[in-house]
Amino acid sequence: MDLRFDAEQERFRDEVRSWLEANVPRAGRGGPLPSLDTAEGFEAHRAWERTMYDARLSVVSWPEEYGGRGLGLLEWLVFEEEYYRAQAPTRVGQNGIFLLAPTLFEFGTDAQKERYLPPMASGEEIWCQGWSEPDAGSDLAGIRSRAVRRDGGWELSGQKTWCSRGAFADWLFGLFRSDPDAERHKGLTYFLVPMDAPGLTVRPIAQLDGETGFAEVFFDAVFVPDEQVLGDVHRGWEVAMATAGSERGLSLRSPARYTEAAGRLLERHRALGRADPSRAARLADAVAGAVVDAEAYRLHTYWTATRALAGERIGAETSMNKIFWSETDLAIHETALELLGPDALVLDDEGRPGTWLDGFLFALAGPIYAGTNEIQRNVVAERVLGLPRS
Amino acid sequence: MDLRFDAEQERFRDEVRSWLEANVPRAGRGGPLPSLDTAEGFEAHRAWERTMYDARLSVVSWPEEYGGRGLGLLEWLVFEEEYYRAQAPTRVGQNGIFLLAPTLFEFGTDAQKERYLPPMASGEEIWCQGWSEPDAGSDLAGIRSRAVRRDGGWELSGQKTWCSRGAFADWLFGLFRSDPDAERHKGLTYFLVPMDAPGLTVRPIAQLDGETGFAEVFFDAVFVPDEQVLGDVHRGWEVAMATAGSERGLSLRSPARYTEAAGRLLERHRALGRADPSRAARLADAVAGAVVDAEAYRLHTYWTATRALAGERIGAETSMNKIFWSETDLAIHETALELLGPDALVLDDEGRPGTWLDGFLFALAGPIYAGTNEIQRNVVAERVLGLPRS
Amino acid sequence: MRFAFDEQQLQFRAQLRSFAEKECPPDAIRTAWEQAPGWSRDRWAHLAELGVTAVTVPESHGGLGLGFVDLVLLLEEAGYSGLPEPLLDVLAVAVPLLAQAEGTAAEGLLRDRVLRAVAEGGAVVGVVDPASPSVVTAGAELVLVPFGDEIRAVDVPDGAARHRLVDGTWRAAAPSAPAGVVVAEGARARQLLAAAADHGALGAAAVLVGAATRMLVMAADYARQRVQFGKPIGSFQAVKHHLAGALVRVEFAKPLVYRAAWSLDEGDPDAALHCAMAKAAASDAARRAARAALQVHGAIGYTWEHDLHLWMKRAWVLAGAWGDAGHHRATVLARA
Amino acid sequence: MRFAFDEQQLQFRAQLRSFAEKECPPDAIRTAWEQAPGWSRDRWAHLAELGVTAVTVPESHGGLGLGFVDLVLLLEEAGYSGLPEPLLDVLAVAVPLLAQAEGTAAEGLLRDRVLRAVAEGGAVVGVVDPASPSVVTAGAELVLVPFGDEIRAVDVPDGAARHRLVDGTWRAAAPSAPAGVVVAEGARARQLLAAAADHGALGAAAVLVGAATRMLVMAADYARQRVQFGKPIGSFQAVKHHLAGALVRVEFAKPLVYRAAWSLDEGDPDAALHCAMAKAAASDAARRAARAALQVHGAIGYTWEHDLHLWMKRAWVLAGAWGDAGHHRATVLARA
Repeated sequence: MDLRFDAEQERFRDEVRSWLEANVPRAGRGGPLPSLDTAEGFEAHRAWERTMYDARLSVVSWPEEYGGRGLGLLEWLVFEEEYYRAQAPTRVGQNGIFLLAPTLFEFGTDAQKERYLPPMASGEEIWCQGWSEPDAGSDLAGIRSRAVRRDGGWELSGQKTWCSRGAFADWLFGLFRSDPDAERHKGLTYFLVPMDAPGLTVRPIAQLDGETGFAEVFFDAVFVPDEQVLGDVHRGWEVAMATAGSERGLSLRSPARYTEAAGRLLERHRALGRADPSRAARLADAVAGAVVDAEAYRLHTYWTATRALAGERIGAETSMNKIFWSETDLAIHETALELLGPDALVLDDEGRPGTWLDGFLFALAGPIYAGTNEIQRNVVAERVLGLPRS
Repeated sequence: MDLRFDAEQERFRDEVRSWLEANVPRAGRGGPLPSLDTAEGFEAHRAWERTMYDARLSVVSWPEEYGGRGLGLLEWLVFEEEYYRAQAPTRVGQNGIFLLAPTLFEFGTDAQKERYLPPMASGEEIWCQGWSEPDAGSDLAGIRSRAVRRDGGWELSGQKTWCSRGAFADWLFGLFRSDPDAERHKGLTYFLVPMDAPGLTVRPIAQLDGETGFAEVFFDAVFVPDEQVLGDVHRGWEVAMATAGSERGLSLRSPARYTEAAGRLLERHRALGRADPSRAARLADAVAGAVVDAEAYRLHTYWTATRALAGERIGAETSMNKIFWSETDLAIHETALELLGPDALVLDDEGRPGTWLDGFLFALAGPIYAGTNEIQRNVVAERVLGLPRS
Repeated sequence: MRFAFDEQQLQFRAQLRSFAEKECPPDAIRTAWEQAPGWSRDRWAHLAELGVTAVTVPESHGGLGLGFVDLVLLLEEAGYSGLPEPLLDVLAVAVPLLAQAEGTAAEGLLRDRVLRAVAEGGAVVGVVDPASPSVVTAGAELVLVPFGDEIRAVDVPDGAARHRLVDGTWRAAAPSAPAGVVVAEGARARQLLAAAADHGALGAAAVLVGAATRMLVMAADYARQRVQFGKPIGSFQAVKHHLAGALVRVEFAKPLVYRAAWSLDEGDPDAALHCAMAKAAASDAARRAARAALQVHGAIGYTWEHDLHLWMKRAWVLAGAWGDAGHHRATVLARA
Repeated sequence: MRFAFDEQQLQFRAQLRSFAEKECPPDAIRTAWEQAPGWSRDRWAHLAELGVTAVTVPESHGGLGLGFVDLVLLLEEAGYSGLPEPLLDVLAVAVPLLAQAEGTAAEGLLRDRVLRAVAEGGAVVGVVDPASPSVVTAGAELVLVPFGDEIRAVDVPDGAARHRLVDGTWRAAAPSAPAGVVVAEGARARQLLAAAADHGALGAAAVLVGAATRMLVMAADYARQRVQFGKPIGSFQAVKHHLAGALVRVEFAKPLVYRAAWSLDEGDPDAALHCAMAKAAASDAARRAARAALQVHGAIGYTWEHDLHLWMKRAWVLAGAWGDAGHHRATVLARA
């Protein structure tokens, strides 16, 4: 057991830290960036991805040929720690980089990798996901959108929803039912679809905060050539799921988000301790609990990363991760709002929430998206504890 | 709305209070009584029931002819408040008085009422329940113990378990499957069985605290005459369930237990506040929460009692009650043990737990017996919120 | 001992429900959010016609002279219906404060004029929630504000800065150098402010249990209708238990609210303790109901288009208004 | 960065598991409960043969000279297996304290003699948990007790009063006027006692996560096998979610325990903070696991005959030993 990073990792950390200090958009040098969920903000975030790409920092764990540095999982964790520490902008490219790219690496043809990875790394092409449908949420296998065989490709029809970043994205990846006679997890195919394809329309959906963070996407006979099928036809479910347990596809939710937030909460609590000690005393237990949980998540991530690096397959533990980070995120932000009191619920002059309220609204979605926590608890009970399926 | 008791109720309260002050067994006058779950303690508690009966205080809400005072639900609540306030002994007769008696009043023949109620009121005959079986716990309708028709009565075979007070009780009431072809809730009959009947054997079961609070009861061709069938043959389920929603059968779990415990917790917390203020500060929120919940339960009981007195049928609300009192009881005792620290987990020289540990052990069973809280939440969801059955 | 509302009280609530169903559907709430003051003067006038604005105004000033028991049932209904009008600030806090003030002669005249105007729907008098002392009720012509050891009734200038909260309610900046009429001073002012804090907490608790009930009703409706894995999601235990668990907390908070109202009306010396208990329980119950309802709705509940957030955000704001649960639990410990 | 145990450490744990499966089935735990000291000298001797009692004893005193990383894995296993022997008191607390003491010349002789005896299984040296300062490890021949500004090694008289705890462990009354050898004094004694408190908390945390895991395994086994409503109760979401929720808390407490052990071995200046985090998380996780496991078992889990309570009660006792979760969260706030 050794919890130290090695000298090279520490040098990498120093580089990232210095670069971010010099480059993160801040007041007085083009920042903070406007909201990701506006046309202007989306482009500003895209430009930031390009800036990182030019420093070879947008996808450090990818091979060099696709714009990365060929670094490992641990270096990626170092990068993330520094990224959150610097309070750098939300990654507009994250759906592509964290959800699609691992699948491309495992199932993509060389031509697909060359075509899609570099512009994903540079922010030139931003991806959104097309998993859920109005009647296929928790029950993802209930997908009904169809793919019908045509000359040289497929014709897609149907509707996807809750497509994060869907309002402004360039491409969509998603599952469609290619074999109408197959049921549930069978007969699905994984497609890559440009958002400007004829027949495709987007309807942005406003979220709790009033911003259009996600969208519905309608497919009316959208033609997609064979080169835009990822993996085997009719095997889309396996393709989509396979990378969940691999090292690259671990999609470890970056622990830095929570340790950073818990640290800021702790600072706020210290300040409250001076201003209103009895109120601070009431919140002490919850604040400390949030700090402990954020640290537990960080350490558990190293624990899991070590296993992944040793070649172990990470399976249902990703469900445990999901439950833990979403509960931790919510606890941190609920405690913060309680600590800050009613003033933290006031919107600014443009009707936008402050940092903590914004973080709370975001955290509220955690137990819902990427598989509700109810689904995740089923998975943990069945695959880790061996309880029978219902 | 009027939350005052009337003058007569207050007079009754004064009488009960004075009588308890003068009669509750205390150190120096025969108390505290030995454990209910020993032969000696059982008899001591039986004698206490008799003492109360002689003062016409054992069953105040029953008609005078059966040993009561013909008082109402509110007077019963007054009695209970005083009973817990006086820290009087646990009622050894409670299974009969609270679970069987309401059913006897509704379904019993005059002869049955005359036969069974007075000795129940006086403690001469103590009852235990025979609902659960090894394979019929949460799924109570899975009862398999059989009743076979014989000349002038029935022959009972099978096994009952978790019979509270079963080790020393005189009689048992329970459900047996009288129609072997009927399924689930049908074809059951409600029987009254003397524990000394030939063919009946008792195996006491030791609980968490090492005491034999409940027992298994085995029936090997136990003959029971027709006079000991309560209600219609094959309609035992309806008989057992019918009184759950009636005024008499409300079986309101006495709120005084919780307000009394919360009050003692509050005193302990005040004492801790002087001895170790920072530890007291950490526990302040939980202590106050327990006080509020106990009070909420008390008020909700008056609320429900008012409805019952107005002739409303109380249905699934009894499930809400069960969830709330069991959670409250556990919260009070968990908080108390946290407050008292490790010393509260030390047993006395006879290996018995102290007051708070004993209360905690008892409270732990709350979410399990009388229908687990999981079953109760199903009932609330289905009957109050109208959600579909699984 | 009769712990129940009477027929008249229940009828009044039923009237308010019918009114809200017609005059305040969710789209009307959305419209109200859009701009200050966050509520509709038209609807306020209609509420006055129903007698709602006159509930706590003494009969001697043209009101109905009813008490907190009557009021909390209406506030619970306002929470259930999502009415954005400032019934809590005006009826639970400002009116009782003004009615009991005994200030200067000028105040005597003002009191009668203002209370009559409130009863008739012609005026809105606002207050300051001590949990956010820099702002006052938005849209009030007159606000009652503490100043030194006085309470003053101050006109609100038209141009006062106004802020929107996450739940669509607005608040106006508190007047900085109030030049109004002195309503009370010294010990009497302190007494009235303490009472106002209790009234605000109780009023907020009443609105919260109403809003919480509404969210659970919405979630149960959705769970009956939404099908996943071939059956309504409401048939899954996880969904049942989320909602049943929250419902229990809400249903047991309600009697605490009703009892506190009764204690205030009866002048019970423990009324402040009872208000604290009510607010502590109602704040937590409503937050839990909001969480459960959102989780049951899933992504659809996270959208602006769906109605759930209108109630959920109200619950967040009111859970912290007039003292949060922790604040009131500390009061419980101090007073129990 | 390699956050994992090595092969040797895992093998040592596997050996302890095999040993416990054979030598310490649940009935043996029940037997041990019956009378003081609550554990078996025979089994202690066997543990010594396995090398377990020598783990933290320095090589210079005849031990294995391993660290807390090695130890916590064994203590976790002891918790999983329900071993009643005082490994926590002796190996996590007493041995490191004694090994680092620098007292009188008499102490130097005593130290070597005692440490060798512990390593060989011939002696048990006990300590005082500051959370219950009036009692010491039962069955120890020698206990290390704070006295004034000293730590003394005191012989325990045979007739010392002994009390049983709810979990079947026993404690002996602390010697009242200790006449033993001075092991350390002044600043050094304070330092050692502070370290001992950290070691005790960490050791308890390790036992707790092991016990918690065992309870969840027992509950899952039972839920697979127990049929109600025509199917295994483990197929009901309520049961699944109880256990999954508890498991998540337990699994995320473990890395905090392992990291704190590593920090102690490395002399990390934040080691005390890390021990506090571990104990806070492990105490809560184990209590939650106990609740979930009992609820899933239902009435059968409430009986003396069933094994669950052997672990559940251990979890209650250890959750409060060496400082409860609240105590350690206060430490986290003070040190983070």
